Amino acid sequence: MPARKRTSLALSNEQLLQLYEDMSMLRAFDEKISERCIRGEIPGLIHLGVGEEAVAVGVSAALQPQDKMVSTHRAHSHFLARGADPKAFMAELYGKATGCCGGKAGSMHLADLDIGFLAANGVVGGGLPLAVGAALGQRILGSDWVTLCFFGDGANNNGAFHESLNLAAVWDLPVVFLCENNGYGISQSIHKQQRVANVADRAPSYGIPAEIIDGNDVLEVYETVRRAVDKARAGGGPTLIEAKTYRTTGHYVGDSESYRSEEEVAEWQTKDPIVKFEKVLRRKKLLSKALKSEIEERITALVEEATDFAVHSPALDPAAALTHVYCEGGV
Amino acid sequence: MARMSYAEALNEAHCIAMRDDSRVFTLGEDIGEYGGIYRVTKGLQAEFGEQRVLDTPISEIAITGAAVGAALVGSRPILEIGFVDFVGTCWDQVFNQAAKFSYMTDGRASVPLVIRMACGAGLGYGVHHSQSLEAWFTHVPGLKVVMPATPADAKGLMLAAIDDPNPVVFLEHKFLYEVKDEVPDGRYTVPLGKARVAREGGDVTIVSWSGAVPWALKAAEQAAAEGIECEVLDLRSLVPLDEDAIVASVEKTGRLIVCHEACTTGGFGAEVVARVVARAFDFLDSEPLRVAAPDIPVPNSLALEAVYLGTRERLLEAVRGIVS
Amino acid sequence: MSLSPRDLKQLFRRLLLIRRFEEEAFRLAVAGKFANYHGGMGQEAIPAGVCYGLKPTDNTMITHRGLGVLLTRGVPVGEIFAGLYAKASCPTRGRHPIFHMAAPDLGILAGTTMVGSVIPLATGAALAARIQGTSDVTISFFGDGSVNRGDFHEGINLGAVRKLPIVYFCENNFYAKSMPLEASTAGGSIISRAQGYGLPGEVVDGNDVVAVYEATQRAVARARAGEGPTLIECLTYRWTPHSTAGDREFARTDEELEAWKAKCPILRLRQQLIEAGHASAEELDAVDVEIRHEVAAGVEFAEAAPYAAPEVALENVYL
Amino acid sequence: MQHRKWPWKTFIFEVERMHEISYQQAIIEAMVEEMRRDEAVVLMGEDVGTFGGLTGTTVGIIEEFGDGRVLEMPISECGFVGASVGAALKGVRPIVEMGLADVSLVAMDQLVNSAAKMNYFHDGIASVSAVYRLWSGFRPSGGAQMSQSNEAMFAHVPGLKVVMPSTPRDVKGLLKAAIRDDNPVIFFEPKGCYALLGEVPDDDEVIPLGQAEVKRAGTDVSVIATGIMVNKALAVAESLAAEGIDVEVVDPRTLRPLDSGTLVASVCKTGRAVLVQEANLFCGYTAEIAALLADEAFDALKAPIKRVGGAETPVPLSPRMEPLVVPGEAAIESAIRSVLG
Repeated sequence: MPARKRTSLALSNEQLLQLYEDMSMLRAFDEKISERCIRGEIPGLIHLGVGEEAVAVGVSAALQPQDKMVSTHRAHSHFLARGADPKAFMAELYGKATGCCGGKAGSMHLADLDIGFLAANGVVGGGLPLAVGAALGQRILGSDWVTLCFFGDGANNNGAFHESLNLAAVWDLPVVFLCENNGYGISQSIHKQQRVANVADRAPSYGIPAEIIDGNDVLEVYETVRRAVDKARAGGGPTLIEAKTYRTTGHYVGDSESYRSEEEVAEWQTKDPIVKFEKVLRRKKLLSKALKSEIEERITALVEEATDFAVHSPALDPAAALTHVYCEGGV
Repeated sequence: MARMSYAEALNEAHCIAMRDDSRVFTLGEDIGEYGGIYRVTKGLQAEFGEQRVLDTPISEIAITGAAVGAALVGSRPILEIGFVDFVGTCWDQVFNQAAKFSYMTDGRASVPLVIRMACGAGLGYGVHHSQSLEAWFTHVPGLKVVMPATPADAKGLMLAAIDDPNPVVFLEHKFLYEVKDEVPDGRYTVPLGKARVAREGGDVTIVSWSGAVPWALKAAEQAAAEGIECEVLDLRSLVPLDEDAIVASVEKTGRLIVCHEACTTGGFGAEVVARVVARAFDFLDSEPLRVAAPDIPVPNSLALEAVYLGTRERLLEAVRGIVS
Repeated sequence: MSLSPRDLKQLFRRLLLIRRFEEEAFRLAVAGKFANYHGGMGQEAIPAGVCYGLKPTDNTMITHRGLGVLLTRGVPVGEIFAGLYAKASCPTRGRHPIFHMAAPDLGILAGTTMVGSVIPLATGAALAARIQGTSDVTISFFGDGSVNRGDFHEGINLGAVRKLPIVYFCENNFYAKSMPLEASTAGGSIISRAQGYGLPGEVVDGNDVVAVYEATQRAVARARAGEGPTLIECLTYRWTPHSTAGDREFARTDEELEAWKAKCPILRLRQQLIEAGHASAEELDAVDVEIRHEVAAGVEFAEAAPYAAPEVALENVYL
Repeated sequence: MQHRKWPWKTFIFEVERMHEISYQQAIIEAMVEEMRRDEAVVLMGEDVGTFGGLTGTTVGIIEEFGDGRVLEMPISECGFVGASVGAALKGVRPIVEMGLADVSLVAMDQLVNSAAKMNYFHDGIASVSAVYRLWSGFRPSGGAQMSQSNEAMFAHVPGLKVVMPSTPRDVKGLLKAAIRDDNPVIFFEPKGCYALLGEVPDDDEVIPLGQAEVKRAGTDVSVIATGIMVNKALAVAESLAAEGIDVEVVDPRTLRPLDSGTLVASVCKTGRAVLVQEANLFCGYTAEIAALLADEAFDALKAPIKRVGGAETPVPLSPRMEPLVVPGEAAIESAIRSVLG
């Protein structure tokens, strides 16, 4: 599902339905991954994005093929929404040679330069400077991509956040900082980590325009990001967008979630981005029951196919572990 | 050939690389009109403009990460971090980000980046401007580490480092910046991973690099007067390490001294000794010695700093000792 | 809180002590007597104004340009010169730069050279006061060069979220070595960053020692009352180059320097004292003569002081 | 802590009352006991409150000591490591839970240029009495940024002490010593050791820093191993004993300051040395031990010193790659056989 070229701001009916399908696909993958992780088939520390699908899909819809994306440790949705091959993605989680990174990277280090997905990251805030660099690279190489940088609310108290926004602003670089504010850094709520209520409150410190949006409304995400990306491409410099959203599952698969109440989780489940958008499409008479089940079948097949591909991919040759520590070439 | 200083040779390497390839650019604190702390980037901004010679704010995390990100998307940055002592501030970007992209993407991505830092003591700059921390970088798979001792090597190795698709840590000793010597004209490269025999000799092998090479040559001269012929090896690059050259020399002399400026414990000298003992054990006539700084922070006053730099004087004693 | 004539004369004496010290230190550095000197000439009102009225138990943490704070908090001028000469008879015994010195009894905390790294350290001292239940306040000094460092962001955010008893004091002299403020600091204003941490912020004329004193007292009172940190930005200008290690002056213009010299904090206070009739010109000149002797004696002390024995370098790496 | 019930009177000899707990529980016990003993001791870190810390090692501590002494920090390592140093200068004795050893490198400057050098700056007047606990080393599918063991870098820094205990008893005794030490201590807790069970004395046993321990006496070859590798070395030693090969296993426990005397004595006795670490070999900590032994035990050496360690690669995710990247018992065994010639 390669990223499509978007011209006008308004979306056609066909594109609206695609948003719905993309979100449903992300949800289905995360649920499958959670199940296989608990069964011990998928190794390692896995961070799911259940409940935050509208941000990934809305953002990807606003980008163009040549644009770049930098992600965090919660990268699955960003990676798939950006157009990564689901089979290579699942094979990577399974640690197979057919994975997009040869089975070496895994959930927190996904990367696919062909679709401009530069890096996920194991270090909180580690990606912010990389995104500034990608935007700097655009200027040095005289090309026209914009860089979209995801980060979580947990990163906005980190030195990398401060230095990156300052540098992007003082150099007027084409980068859009997209904060997925799900209210928690593992167990600490945002109010225990900083005294200002919103991440966006910090944008004036760097002279960067900021917007706070409903991260669970895929259209609002799309339109806001689209405007910021177009402005950056036209040389208008960086923008900070804070998308209020919520992860309805734990910080990682197996998280006790002792830090929050069921009521809070239940309340956010009523604002589920997929259910919300389904109502919008129904009102527009775009999503009949038949079409919905057709989409669900398509998605289930896609997930099963990708999972089977991963499960049945040949076992990895351990010797691959010793390869590509360095690139060939050079003197 | 032209006679120029180590700093001027590095400056020339920058000019050649930036003229030849528009993807090459440089960034760092005070490197524009100011020309960098040691004038290595003098005049570059005038020739290549502010868009390719970028003065940055004091934010090592952001500028190092930005250099890595820019390299990821195909440009070829040369980052100046004033002193190696500051690398702690952006260590995550070097250790966890720059060094691992090639591996983590199974060779699909590369980070062609040169990170330049000044190292070494001797100018009374004190605790936070005089350290030698190469042993940190050499322990990180994915990084290459280069430490030239002469102007000619500085130019050749810089051009090779810029061409290299991997992140290269390029450490320049402060004391060497003003050293003048003959430097070939035009573009040439010195291969990474090839040591240089700075002086032939059959009795003792002295392995050294960067600021310690002049000490080794001086000690060898003094020893020669006493009939002891030392072979001085200048490693030039620590990673990749020219292990064969070291072993070949030890097989000839049977005695090994490793001399470096950094603190002894945990210094790069330990790795050199460990490899020689593993590969050339039977050739060793006596225990391999490490002559390096005591394990202390670098004191500020020149009088006390001389204790940290006492390696110079102790090297000759070590040569006499190992021969007897 | 307001300053009596006696206070103003005391402040004048302290400003003059720092100025004459800075002049002498700069001259000696240029003459090659010691390796490198980051002059604070022209910024005297900040150390004098901030530290006047602090309790000895309050902490200060300075950077490479803050020797004035050491002087005004009671470190003998002879010892500071001995420190610059890296001699034995000073708290650092020549082992590390004098601005790293520590004097717990005077509330002077040893800092670090890393621009901006001092801010988390100072925040830690304030955290200790909160843990130990004391009413001590900490003053964290730093320059405009450090406001873009990660440590600035993380340190101040930590102080803010825990409402620690600390005052963050930015000496904005508009240049970080060769980088003018607008070329490095997005948003073009340091004080506007206070709101990003939910803190009150105040811009003060860094050359008006009375204004600096009053702003500090307000912030210290707020901190002592448990209302948390304040960010104060002092606008000032250094009259000497970034350091005496051959830093070429090109970014700063002579006109700009002359304009700031006209706002000299010492001349300003001198006029105030004379016009208000608190002191005569002769009386103030006499103070100047006294101060010059004190500084000259300090230099002599340092010149005569012995260098530390080499073994001193090996001591106290560990306790 | 339940006491063992002895069937008969114990006045015959003083029995060391022991209880069996895990390495992780030993860490919790050490911290709780020290916080009870000394008011100045506080616990700082991310999620160390009710959440119980990244690894569950601070469960229950905030409930006993309150949020005045258990301080939850935002995700800003430079910020709170710097703050821990500043607080230590004023007499606070912080235990800082850094979480992953890989991520602690974000605060490298504060650790190396502030914490390590404050004693030197203060010339004995004030000190940084802080312990930085790092969860280090390999864990299945940890991946490249969560499985590293970076003790070598810290062991190169004058002013820092570096400790890597391998058993429940050692980790408790050494953590108590580290908390009471007036110097900054980087305290490595290998992930592989967390689940190890072992006997730990009930009383207040403090194991001094800088003391190695011979975990298994032997005469044919000295195996010097650190952290989780001590366990693997002991397993190999047992299996080789059946072939009549008598392996001595020495655990340095403290990497800086290193108890070189015990190591040299062992190698002088056996004449053969195998050095084992978890991290990748090049410039790893065992290089320092090898250079030291080559210098001080040269005449006793009957064979080259052999080193065993991780591969020169970042740690890959896939479990299938582990055998090639993570040093195992097979590698130790072949190294022992090679030095025995």
